[in-house]
Amino acid sequence: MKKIEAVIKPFKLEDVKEALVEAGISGMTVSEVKGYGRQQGHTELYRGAEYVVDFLPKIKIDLVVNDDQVDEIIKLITDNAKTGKIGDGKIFVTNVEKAVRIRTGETDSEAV
Amino acid sequence: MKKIEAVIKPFKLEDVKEALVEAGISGMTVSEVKGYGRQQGHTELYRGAEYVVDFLPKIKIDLVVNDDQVDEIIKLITDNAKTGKIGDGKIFVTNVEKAVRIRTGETDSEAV
Amino acid sequence: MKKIEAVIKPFKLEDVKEALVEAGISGMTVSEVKGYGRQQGHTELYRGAEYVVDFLPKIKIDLVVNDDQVDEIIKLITDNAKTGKIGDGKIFVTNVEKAVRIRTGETDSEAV
Amino acid sequence: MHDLTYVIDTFFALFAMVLIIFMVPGFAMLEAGLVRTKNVSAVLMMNTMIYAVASMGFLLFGYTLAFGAWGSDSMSLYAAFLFQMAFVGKVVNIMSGGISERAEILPMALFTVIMATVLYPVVVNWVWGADMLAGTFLDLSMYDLAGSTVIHSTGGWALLAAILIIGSRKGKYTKDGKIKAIPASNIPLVTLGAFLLWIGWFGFNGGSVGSIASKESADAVALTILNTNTAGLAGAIVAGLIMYARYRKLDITMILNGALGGLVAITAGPDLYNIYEPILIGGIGAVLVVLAVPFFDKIQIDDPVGALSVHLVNGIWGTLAVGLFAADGDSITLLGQLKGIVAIAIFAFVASYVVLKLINLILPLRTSEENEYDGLDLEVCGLESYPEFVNSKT
Amino acid sequence: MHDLTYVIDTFFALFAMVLIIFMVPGFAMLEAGLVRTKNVSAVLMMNTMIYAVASMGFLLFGYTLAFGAWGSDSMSLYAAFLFQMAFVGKVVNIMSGGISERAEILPMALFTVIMATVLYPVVVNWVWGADMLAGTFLDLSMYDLAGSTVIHSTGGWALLAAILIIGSRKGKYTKDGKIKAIPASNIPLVTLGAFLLWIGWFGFNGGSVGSIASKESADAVALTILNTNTAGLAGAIVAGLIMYARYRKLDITMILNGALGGLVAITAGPDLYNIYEPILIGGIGAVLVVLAVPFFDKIQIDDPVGALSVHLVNGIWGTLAVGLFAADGDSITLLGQLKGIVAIAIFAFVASYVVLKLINLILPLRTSEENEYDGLDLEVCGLESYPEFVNSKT
Amino acid sequence: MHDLTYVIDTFFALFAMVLIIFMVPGFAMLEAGLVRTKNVSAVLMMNTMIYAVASMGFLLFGYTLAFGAWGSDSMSLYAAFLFQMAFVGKVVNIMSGGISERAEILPMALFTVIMATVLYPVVVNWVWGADMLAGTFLDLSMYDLAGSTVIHSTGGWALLAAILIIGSRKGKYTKDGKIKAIPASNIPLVTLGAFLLWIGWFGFNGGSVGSIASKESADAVALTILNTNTAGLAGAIVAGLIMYARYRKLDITMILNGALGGLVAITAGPDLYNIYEPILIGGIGAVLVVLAVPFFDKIQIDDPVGALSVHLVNGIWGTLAVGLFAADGDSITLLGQLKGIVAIAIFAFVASYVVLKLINLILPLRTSEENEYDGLDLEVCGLESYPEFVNSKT
Ligand SMILES: Nc1ncnc2c1ncn2[C@@H]1O[C@H](COP(=O)(O)OP(=O)(O)O)[C@@H](O)[C@H]1O
Ligand SMILES: Nc1ncnc2c1ncn2[C@@H]1O[C@H](COP(=O)(O)OP(=O)(O)O)[C@@H](O)[C@H]1O
Ligand SMILES: Nc1ncnc2c1ncn2[C@@H]1O[C@H](COP(=O)(O)OP(=O)(O)O)[C@@H](O)[C@H]1O
Repeated sequence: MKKIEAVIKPFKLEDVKEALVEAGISGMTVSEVKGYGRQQGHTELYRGAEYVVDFLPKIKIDLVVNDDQVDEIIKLITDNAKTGKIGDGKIFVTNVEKAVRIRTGETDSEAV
Repeated sequence: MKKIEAVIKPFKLEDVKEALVEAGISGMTVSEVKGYGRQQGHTELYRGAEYVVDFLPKIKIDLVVNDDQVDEIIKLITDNAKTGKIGDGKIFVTNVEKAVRIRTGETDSEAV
Repeated sequence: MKKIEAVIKPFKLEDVKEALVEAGISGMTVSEVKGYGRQQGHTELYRGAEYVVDFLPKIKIDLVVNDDQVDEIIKLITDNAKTGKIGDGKIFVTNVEKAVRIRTGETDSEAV
Repeated sequence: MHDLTYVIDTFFALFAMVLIIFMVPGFAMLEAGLVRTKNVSAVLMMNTMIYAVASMGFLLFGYTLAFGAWGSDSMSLYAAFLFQMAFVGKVVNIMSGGISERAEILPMALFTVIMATVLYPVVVNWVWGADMLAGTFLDLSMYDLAGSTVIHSTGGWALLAAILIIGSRKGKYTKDGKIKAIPASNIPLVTLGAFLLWIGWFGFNGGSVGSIASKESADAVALTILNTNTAGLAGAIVAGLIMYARYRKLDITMILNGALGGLVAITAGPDLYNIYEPILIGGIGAVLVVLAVPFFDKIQIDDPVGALSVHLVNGIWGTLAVGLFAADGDSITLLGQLKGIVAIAIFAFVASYVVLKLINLILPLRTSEENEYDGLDLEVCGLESYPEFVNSKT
Repeated sequence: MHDLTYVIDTFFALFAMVLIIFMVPGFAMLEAGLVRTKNVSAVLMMNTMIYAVASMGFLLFGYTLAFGAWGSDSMSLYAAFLFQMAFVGKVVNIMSGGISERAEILPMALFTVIMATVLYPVVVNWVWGADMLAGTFLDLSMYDLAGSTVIHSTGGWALLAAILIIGSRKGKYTKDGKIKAIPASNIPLVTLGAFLLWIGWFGFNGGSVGSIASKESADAVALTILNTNTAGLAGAIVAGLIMYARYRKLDITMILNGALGGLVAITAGPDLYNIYEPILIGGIGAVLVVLAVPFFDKIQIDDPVGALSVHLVNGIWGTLAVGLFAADGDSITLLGQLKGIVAIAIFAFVASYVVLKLINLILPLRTSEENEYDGLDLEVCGLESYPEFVNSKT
Repeated sequence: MHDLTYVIDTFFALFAMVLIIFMVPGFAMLEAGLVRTKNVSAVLMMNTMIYAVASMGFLLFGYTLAFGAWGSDSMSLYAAFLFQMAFVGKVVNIMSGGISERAEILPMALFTVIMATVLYPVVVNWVWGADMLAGTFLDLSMYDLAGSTVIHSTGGWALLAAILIIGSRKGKYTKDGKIKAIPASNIPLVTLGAFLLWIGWFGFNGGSVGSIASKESADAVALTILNTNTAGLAGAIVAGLIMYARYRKLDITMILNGALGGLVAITAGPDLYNIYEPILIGGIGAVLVVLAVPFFDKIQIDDPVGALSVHLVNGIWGTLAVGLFAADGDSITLLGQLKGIVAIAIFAFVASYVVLKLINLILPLRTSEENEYDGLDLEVCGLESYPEFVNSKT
């Protein structure tokens, strides 16, 4: 099994989720993160002093899937999270050695 | 070394933590995440319009341990996080190639 | 490629970020986590009842880099996040099998 | 003796005015709590500037336009002015809340100026003031003590015009016509704001009696405040009962809206009713709010703070109620009330629509899609309202 | 002349009433800040409905029960009613705060109605009002200007009854009897609420003098407000000193509780003391609060907002203090005060206990364990109080 | 007749005093919103203790020092005292805000006591009170109705002394002299606080007229409140215009600071101007604030809440403005105003500096670097202000 970690723009979460659910994915875990990258942060102003906020809000999706689903999922995420503008984010894939469903004790591909 | 990632119900954190500490685990890192899964989100009501909140609050525990501890820890977490109801969460295990304690520079199993 | 996960003290984030950027790192993802470890939490007081807050605020940096950069980056983070006091945090390295830049579809080392 | 009544009425007008000024933070907190975190500072700024600009415009031009001349025999003319000035911003407040989260600030500031110095003073002149149309067939005999029509409906009609031009927030209605709830970001602020408004209303209505310095007027003021409060109580209770009956939920935002609806409804004639009638008037006000909020949503009129349901619908109802419950067949008639409602409706809606359309040509009322997504705080104020709290922009 | 004193006293009663109404958002903000985020909207809703339901019940029945008939010679009867009405909700407020985070709403709403229309009016009748028991051995001679006993202890006894029936919040006490602190979620709201209460107290106590329209009564009102404030000051300072001495911490929640304790303590006789005695009375009030909070925790009486310590304990102390500092050997005696305290204690506690037990049979007072864990906001109001802020439910 | 004016003036003084007390939560909310979340409770505690300690000190010693003796013919002496007492805390408030996020609490509490019982009473004695220096060349003829100099500059000079001793917050200025903005944590609180202050100002200035119980004084009070409000309006508008011209942003924090600057500026003579002059005076006040905030930052005087810009700079400007716009060549002259400004400046700054330096020897004013990083809430109060919200300490 593989873990797909996708860092995306927050307002794309809804689209990506819908697409994943339609594709039959039954679970995912999402967290709010801040991203630093080529996309420049915006300048804020506080009582006449300007300052740069260089960490931008992003959403990270963690998704564990069977090996054969990886490419399809990557395509799905890419298609639905893309705006074509800098800062669209990244997808990283790592290997998962074991998975357990806490409720039942099922393991591996039965667990996800 | 292995990294154990467990996604659990928030109100089980205290129990899981206690069990891990009793078992001699000296450290862990916890984050607040939102989970999408078989467990259905609840319906909220806002001024007469109902809507579904489908991401539920979960807690993710990251725990790096030596290879031989993995099974014991998985059991511990499973036992203490289980309610038997849908939404109890998952445990994923990945391989960690290197670990460093920042304070001392110690590496690998000495670092955790 | 490797993923470097560093858990550090929050007030060191700025220094670490600056050092990474100077070293040519073009991106990273940061999240707010809570850490349990050797560093003892503080005692809080609420209307005459004392209680221990044992999860301390930490920052987790996720950084995907090419294999040959790993050691340099670890050193950079270690140097800049170290205070020498308990609780400075950990660095973990895992293997990344694939990376994709969502905007362009570029993969692997071109993607980070 | 005359001196002391002058003193007491001046003091009382100042007291009432101070209560009304609590409505400035009242509206600000209510709206800041109802919008999403990314638009909170923009809303606060708008509320602050409305108070500043509208009051200043009223000082420089509006008051003279409305009342012909400065002056008052029965109390200090400064106190008389201050009391009237405290009303002005409210009209624009009612409107600005309903278009928040997507309206550009500059054109709205321009409209504020025009509203405070021309449109609203004309309405006041017509109904309460110098009455330029006296003797013509447009002369109005409507009884409207503290402005169910003059303030609340006028603001409501302007808001309706604005929403029609400006459209709904992105994401509020899906392509297939479903309504997506966009929840309030901070309920304690909403509650605080609603109660500051409620308290301000005692000054609003009580002060509108115009004098407290005789036995009769003291009774009239006390009755007015009692009835005002009762209508608010009834509004809260009825809204709660309906929500519970329909959803088994006691939705606090709807309960507060019900209370405010009751307060708007009583405003036209709190001095005319006995102490039980306000229960009916405020209760019906709450029914109307609870029906109107989903109704406006259904026809895709997107009003984030519920201002149309509270102020426009109940402004109309409250003015009608005077005709139903307190008609004396002579100066107060149902027809006279109706005529007033319609006349002001046409004037307020048409004038606002035209002015806003014209402004829209030079300065677009609607902000860019990007600004709307990022939130107006960054664009308009250059800052975040709660920078240290992690939040999820939606 | 008589007309003007009528006018002035009406105006003054309205002024005092408005100040007391600030206590509605005051209690609401205090309690919303003290509970966990997941129960904030439920608490706000409860505070709003208490004000609405209790006041409405007092208008329809309670006032007549308490005072026999509507009417007042010295001021507008509407103003006299409004001032009394402003008190009612407070009694229930005191109680509702202490059982928050675990009480079901409907049975509490029912109890509110009974409290506002029967229990509290009986107490008022007994001590301040028509005095149905005059001439019997139960006739009370207690001096209690603004309600240390009538309001604060009555609410406190009802709360004690409720906590005994309803139990403590899950997780508050561990199996081995240790206390787990459940911290307040929003300290600025707590502070805002406490100061709104403080300001409301000026109207509460000052207005209870009943008239300002003569030199003597003007002095009495001003002295009352001065002494009220001084007791609050002393309470804050003494609570701060004790916390610092014991923990080296100036815990703001305890300092504010100390101030409120001082304010409750002075309420029985602020017009009777010289300008220095309130320092002692308020200071002792704070000592009692600081001792009582951990004491109630120790005996596992779980009171999230500290209402027992503030209102019950100091209601008793304040009433006693009148007997200690202001006994005149004639109408005011220590024994008379004691008799009043005990009589009201028995009536308020027993009546509340019985009524709550009966309600509990039909509608269980305690919410389900699941609702308690998820927070009452979702169950009761159907929404979250701060939906955009990530938070950790505990 | 005399009795009734006594009654009315007592009532009015109590009304004004209550409005001023709203400034206690006003300052508390403003400052709690402006500092970072980790220092919020410490700031709230400081504001609460300042009110308690300063008022208590004034009751026990300060009032006698300032006015020679208790007593008043024209109103209840208790009301006269309360009105003066309401001012005291403000002086220290002004100062405490500017050194927040890094000052230790105990030495500041000590300074509060000295300020309230000695330094401020001396200034009051000098300018408004018993005037111990009458007849000497230090006798001041400055006109300062409600304290542009006596309150605002005095507090401002003390703050400047404190900042010079205590230094700036860690991280505010980088080694290479760049300014790092440290944003406000909660903008709705800032706005709420600013409006509570604004409303309090009506009592502050209006009450300072001293009487309302004659036709002339009723007019004077109403004019004073009108002009006070107008200066605030002008301040908000001008600050908004400048920010928009320079940055295309309508920064709400600066707009509110502009309004407060206008309010400080008008405070020396709101009863002396016609109804248009306050536009100029308040507007210039806002210009000064907008220039002063970056100026103090440039010279690395770190003032997290902008108190120097609002209170010190405009306290001076407001006092001068009386000399410019309302000099009568006789009792009010530009030179007399200048002399007053300089005399109080020297006294307030030097005395504060010396006292703070002495305190610093025993109890260091600056907290430890670790406490500053962790936030004062934990160290001082032992709790977190928003424990359930995840936040990023910076
Ligand atoms: N090397 C990296 N490791 C981890 N996360 C990264 C890395 N590079 C970029 N990111 C994440 O991806 C986001 C987008 O990257 P950015 O360079 O701004 O644009 P793009 O995705 O278009 O290349 C960043 O905000 C950050 O969260
Ligand atoms: N494939 C997955 N990848 C990552 N996280 C998952 C995945 N499936 C489920 N989760 C996480 O586990 C949580 C529980 O899953 P759910 O399907 O609701 O119940 P159960 O754990 O009983 O199967 C989800 O809320 C989500 O956070
Ligand atoms: N085994 C572990 N797995 C995951 N995270 C850990 C582990 N041990 C420690 N941590 C993280 O590292 C942080 C610092 O650890 P701690 O033991 O307090 O001090 P030190 O880093 O000096 O050894 C912890 O707060 C926790 O977030």
